Amino acid sequence: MQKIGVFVCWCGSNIAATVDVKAVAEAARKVPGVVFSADYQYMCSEAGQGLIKDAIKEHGLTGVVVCSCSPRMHEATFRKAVQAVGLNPYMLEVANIREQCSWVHKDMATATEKAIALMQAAVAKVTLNTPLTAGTTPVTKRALVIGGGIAGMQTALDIADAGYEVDIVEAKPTIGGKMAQLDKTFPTLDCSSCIVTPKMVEVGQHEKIHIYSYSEVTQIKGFVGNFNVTIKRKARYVDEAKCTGCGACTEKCPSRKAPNEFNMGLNNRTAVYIPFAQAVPKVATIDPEYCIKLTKGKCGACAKICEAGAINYEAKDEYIEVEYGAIVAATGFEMIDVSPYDEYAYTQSPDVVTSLEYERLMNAAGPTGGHLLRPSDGKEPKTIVFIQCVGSRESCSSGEMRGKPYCSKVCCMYTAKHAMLTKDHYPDTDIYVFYIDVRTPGKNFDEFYRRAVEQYGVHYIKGAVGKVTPEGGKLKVQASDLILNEQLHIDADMVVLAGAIEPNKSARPLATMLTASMDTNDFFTEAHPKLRPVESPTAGVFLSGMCQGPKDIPETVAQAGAAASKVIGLLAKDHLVGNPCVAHSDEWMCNGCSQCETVCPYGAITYEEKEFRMPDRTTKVRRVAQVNPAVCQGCGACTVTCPSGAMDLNGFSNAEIMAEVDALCR
Amino acid sequence: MASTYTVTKEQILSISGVDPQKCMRCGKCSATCPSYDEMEYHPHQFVAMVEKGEIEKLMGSPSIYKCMSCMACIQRCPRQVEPAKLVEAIRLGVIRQQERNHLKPDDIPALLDPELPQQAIVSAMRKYTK
Amino acid sequence: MMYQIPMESLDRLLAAIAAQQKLYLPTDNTAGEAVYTEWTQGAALSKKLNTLRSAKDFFFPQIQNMAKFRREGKKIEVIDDRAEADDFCIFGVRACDVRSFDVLDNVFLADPVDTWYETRRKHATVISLACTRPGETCFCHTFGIDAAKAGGDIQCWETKDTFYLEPLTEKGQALADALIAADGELLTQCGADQEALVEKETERIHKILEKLPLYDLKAEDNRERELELFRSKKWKELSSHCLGCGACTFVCPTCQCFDIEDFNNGETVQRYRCWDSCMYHDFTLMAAGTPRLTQTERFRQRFMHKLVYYPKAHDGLFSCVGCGRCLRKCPIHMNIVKVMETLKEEKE
Amino acid sequence: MQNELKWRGLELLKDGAVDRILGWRAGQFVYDITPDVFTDPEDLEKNFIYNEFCGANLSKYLIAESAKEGKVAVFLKPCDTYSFNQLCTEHRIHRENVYVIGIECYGKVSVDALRQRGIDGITGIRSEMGSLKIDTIYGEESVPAMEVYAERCRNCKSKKHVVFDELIGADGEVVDDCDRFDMVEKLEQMSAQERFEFWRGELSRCIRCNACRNVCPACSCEKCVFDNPKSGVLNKAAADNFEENMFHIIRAYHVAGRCTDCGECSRVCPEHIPLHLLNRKFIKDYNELYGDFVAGESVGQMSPVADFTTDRDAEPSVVQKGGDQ
Amino acid sequence: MQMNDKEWKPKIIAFCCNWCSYSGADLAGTNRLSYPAEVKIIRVPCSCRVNPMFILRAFQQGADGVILCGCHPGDCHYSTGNYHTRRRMTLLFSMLNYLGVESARTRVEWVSAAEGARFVSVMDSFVADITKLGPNRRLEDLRCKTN
Repeated sequence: MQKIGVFVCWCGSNIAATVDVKAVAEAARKVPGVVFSADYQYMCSEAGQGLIKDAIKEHGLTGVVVCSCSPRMHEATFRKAVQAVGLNPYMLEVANIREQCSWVHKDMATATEKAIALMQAAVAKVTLNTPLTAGTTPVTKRALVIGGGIAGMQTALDIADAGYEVDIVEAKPTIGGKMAQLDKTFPTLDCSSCIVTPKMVEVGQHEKIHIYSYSEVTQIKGFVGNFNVTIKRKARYVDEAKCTGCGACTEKCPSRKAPNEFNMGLNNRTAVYIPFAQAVPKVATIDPEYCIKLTKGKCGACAKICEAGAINYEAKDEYIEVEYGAIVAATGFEMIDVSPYDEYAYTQSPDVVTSLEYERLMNAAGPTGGHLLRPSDGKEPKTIVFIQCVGSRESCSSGEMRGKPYCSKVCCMYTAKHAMLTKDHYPDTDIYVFYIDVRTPGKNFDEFYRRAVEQYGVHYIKGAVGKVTPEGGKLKVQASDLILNEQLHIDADMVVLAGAIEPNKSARPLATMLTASMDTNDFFTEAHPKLRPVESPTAGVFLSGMCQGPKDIPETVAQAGAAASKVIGLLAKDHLVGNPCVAHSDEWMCNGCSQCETVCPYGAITYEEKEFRMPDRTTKVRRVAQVNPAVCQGCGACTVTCPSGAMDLNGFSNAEIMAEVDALCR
Repeated sequence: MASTYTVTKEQILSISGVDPQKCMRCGKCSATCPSYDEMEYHPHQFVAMVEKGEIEKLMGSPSIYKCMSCMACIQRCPRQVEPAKLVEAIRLGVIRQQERNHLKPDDIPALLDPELPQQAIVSAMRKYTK
Repeated sequence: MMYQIPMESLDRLLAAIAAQQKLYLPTDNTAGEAVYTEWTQGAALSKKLNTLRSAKDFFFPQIQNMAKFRREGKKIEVIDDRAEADDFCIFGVRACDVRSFDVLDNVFLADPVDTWYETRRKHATVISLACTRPGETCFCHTFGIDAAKAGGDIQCWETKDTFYLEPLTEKGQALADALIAADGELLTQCGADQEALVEKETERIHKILEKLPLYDLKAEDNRERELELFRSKKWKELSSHCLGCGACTFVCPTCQCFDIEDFNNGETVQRYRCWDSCMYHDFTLMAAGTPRLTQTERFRQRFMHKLVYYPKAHDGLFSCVGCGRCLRKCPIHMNIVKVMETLKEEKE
Repeated sequence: MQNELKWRGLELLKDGAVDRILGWRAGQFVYDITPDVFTDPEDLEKNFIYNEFCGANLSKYLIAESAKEGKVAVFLKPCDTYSFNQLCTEHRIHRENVYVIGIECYGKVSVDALRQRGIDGITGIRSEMGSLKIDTIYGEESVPAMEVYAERCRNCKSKKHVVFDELIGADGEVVDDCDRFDMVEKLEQMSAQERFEFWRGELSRCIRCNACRNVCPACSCEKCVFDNPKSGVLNKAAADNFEENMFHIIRAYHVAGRCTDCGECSRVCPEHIPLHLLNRKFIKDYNELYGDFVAGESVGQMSPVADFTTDRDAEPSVVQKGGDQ
Repeated sequence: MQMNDKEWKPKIIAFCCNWCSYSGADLAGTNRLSYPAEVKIIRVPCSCRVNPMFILRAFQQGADGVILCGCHPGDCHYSTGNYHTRRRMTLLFSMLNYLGVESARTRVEWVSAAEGARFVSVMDSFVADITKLGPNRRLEDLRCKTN
């Protein structure tokens, strides 16, 4: 039998002026289970808390109800107070008789009556409360960053600088990501390589960072503080430890037909290759699809030339398991496939290129050595048409959609950059940019765009291109100028398509492994759009860079740092103290239907086959739900979806809430 | 009756099933239109003008007969606004204003040609009855 | 003494009884089943074989309020809220249900007397009615019940044009007298000719009974075989697909188990008893658990009780009356007849 | 049909392909058929029955049967296969232990429908050209079969087997033009007062025998909330109108999105309460609000009741749009 | 004992999610915005914690109206809870309506922590609706009430 004490606060006159606090305390004494009640001017004061503590000791109270201000105000205060004298903090309930009673009602009789009802509901609830203890789980002090682009590198560096071990898993043979492929960056026009390659080196050399390049995450188990991750190390056929990155093998390799990914397939590379000169790790990789030895069994040229003996044709995919405390998704983006846009003739003419291809054509390390030459005939283009919003901002009403409904955010700015850089090198080039809107919210962004128009004389035309027709070595561009209200026909030498960006294809399966939620566009969802923008709703999973939504480099770096600080905050703890108000499943009642698993936003529920000793002395294997209290956040979605009521929520149990309902309906 | 029959924006929207508010003013319809130079009002203007309710102006313009219904604008519109359907709806509006074109169901049997495909009859009914 | 009344005057008879006391009779409900309802002008006696739920509801209703407790502060007041019953009359009870009252009486009227039951029973006059069209599920004959002579306080027959009444008890005779006193022209005393006609009707019914598929079913006295049957392996097979619902027990005229529950609205507690079913997994649940862990054991309990335990305690009287309701209502058609047949096989 | 099923069952048992056959056992009458498991070929030969009264949905028994050792073969009618899939989705059936034999079905007869026509004393039934000849001890009766089919068969939603390992008879199609929602619509069009009275009329007959719940393949809880003293809604009998409503509302809610509309609840109700009308209301609602969904159509489906969309879901206020008070 | 109409005041149970609506109600108090005292609030972590059984229980025990308040869709503290609420309650309310319970007796409203004034207007209008409807007769448990 519970012994409950009720403490009614006056809150000065805040409560006492409208609620007859004496009457509430008096009424409390009549409630079964209540053995003590008192009223006091300020319950939250030292003296008020003392009153509560003394009563607990004196009357051996097992539960306490404080009738005062909102529990959002002082619940924690009173919990601490009762805990100080040995009562479980969850054996306390607050009846909100200020915000939801004295402050909103004017008539004393009415307010007092309601206060008594609220007190009775709180007593009804606390009578059913059970002591709760928050569980603790140890934290593995190691972080995993998935993706080695600028987002992943920055996150890893920031975490590592704080003194924690970080692993980067990168699918490509080198880290660096898309930024390494860029020529210059807007709006400062500084060289992209010049800022990203030192970062790559820093990452490569950091003693706390380990890079798993040419690797993928294949399985994630566990939960915040205790993830168990399986990493697949794809067979590289070159021993990373032995390879010196001298590049001799790449010179000798007779297979030279593999498309060079780094140059967007604009030229070819050898089957054994180092993606680019500043690659980190600077280690060769054999492309098994093109290697003659691996496909036909003969050759072995690279093995012969390699002085380090690093070549190993027998290599197999390896799987390693590593424990982590936190995981950061930094899977980045890709440009959409623009070939469905037949009207832009991307598949019909090599001179129609994507922006990223154009980036490589401008780059000194690119296929043309930095000379802007048309891919078809190697001549300098005189007229270039840039088309904006290819696949961005498309309507999503129909089922079949070529593009994306969102604005890709960076295209306006990089197109201005392309136009300016082109004009810089080849001032007599005619450049047309067809735009729907030019979006330049950012520091020095609009100034940058205006420079392209005013200083460089780039023709910005409000309107879209209707079609591009390759004809007689030219690209006939038909477009509308919405300002002059005329249709334009331009004979262009090159057309550059600013394709929409989309999340990397690996993000969706990763999200499934992480039980992290995604939006319909496959961008990771943040835990709160305003207040928790770098956290995933899944505890211990953080978001960095484009995988969360389109953003430019400075924003990416900022988010990377923010994600890192969240990770550091987590890893700095030795133990995670959970919220004890979590769901729990009564295994004897659970029928294993998995409905709860499907509604849990945190992936806190798993199913286990467990052996049960039945009352008739037989054993039975049953599939039952298990809640991981470290992951559960206590929303209660599962409790309602459970038909048998096997799933219940600590602190807000079915019985407790129903007792409140009963008390309030009296 | 004919003289008082006015075509409203709502009618055009309901005939065409088009929501001009979906338009983001990119002009790709006009960029793609093969009849552009022949037209007084261009496809993107159809969208904007219908939205503003300037139906009379469009109905009086020869532009509506310049549209060849090639549907390129429908095909290429990134937001599925379907300007050609608006042009067709305006044309229908004009037809419906001309009462003599109004076909009564009773008149049809006499006009029926056994060779006439069923589909043509149905589409004629659609077009010439209000 | 036997009375008669033309069939077309049946309504008059019913009205006359209803003028004396509350009258309940089987009428057809919207779902096409016969149920006992209170007589109102124009109520038509059901033509169905029998009512969906048995007549035990009158004495042992599904819900019976027992007492109330009211709390004032920390004091509790106990309120005995039983209402004294008025006299009432149940009309058209079949022979099987009439027998079921004997079965229930043995339980509820034995010491300690169940006063709720006793009160209702005391105030009731049972007017039975011979079966005119027994169904294939009927096997009252098995338990020595005569569907043609239904018993009760007044037993009746209905033929094509005449309705016959024969008071059997003082209570029945009193009602008949009261009816006659109120309306001297209502009932006519039967002469020997008419009594012969009743006898003919009885024989007609007997002929039909002989044609029933379960006519030859024998109820064996298994009191000596209690332990043997208890240990029979057949129970597992028989019960293996029992759903554990309570349909059979709730339509059964002799099932008498109940549970006591409280409804608490915070200030007042209503204590009531309600039917329980031995088919339910929480049947006779105690603090230490249930003595019958599996459906097989619960299933066995039901039939052992009807066929062995009850006869053992009550001088060989079976607590099944062969009304056949469970044969019709079991969702999987497992029933006492199949159990009896199987146990018989066991012996052979 | 019966011989075909029996023959195939015998073959499977004798081959050792399966250890048990879940089917129907004949009773004393033509209609009192009990679902049962056969292990002995001789027993199967003698006592297996398949006729127009084999309405019982055998899927639910597989929860227990498939958990046992060995393989069990089961005969499933098209509508039963939906329940089977749904139970697989809920991990209640060990699929690997079950051999599903899909059987063709034209509809099952309801004995109650015969009785409601005043037919009693039934001793035999023959099916002849779409009509039933019923022998009774009072003479022969004849009724068109269609008229005495169970409600769920008159409004059959699918003759397609959504799962089977082998088929006996032909596979049919989903019935697109079935009228199973007509009555729901009719009720929706009534005033709230009329609906209230309709449901009071129906639910007040409830005797809380739990037959509907215990036969329901979706009600597969280890312990029902209404049997659980800890749930706060423990309820052995409907002691008040409210409790009748409560039980049926909550039961329908708990099976919403999982109910395959197999119709067992209405079939077994001793009081003939049209319980399927509650389940169908949920089905109709979520079909209209969230897109067509057929529970049990395939394994692993997401129930629309557990699912959601962030942008297209109707607000609960749509319910008020009727404006009826 | 039936109270006559003049004496009768509706009983309203409001389930409020801890993060938005309960704070919204607090804000109403902080701003001293008054609403009818018949509204009694029960704090739940998230609107998705509200089991249909709680709602029916409230009606059983004599509530005349039940309202659920949660974060606006998209703002749920637990990211998806109120989306579940939205579907569940739509279906439940539709079922109650189907059984003939007046649809105005149940309501879901989204009230954010900043919407103290909205909380008040929602409660005002709900109480007005219920007052107009009168006592709940179709979903109450009459036991213990008749004497």
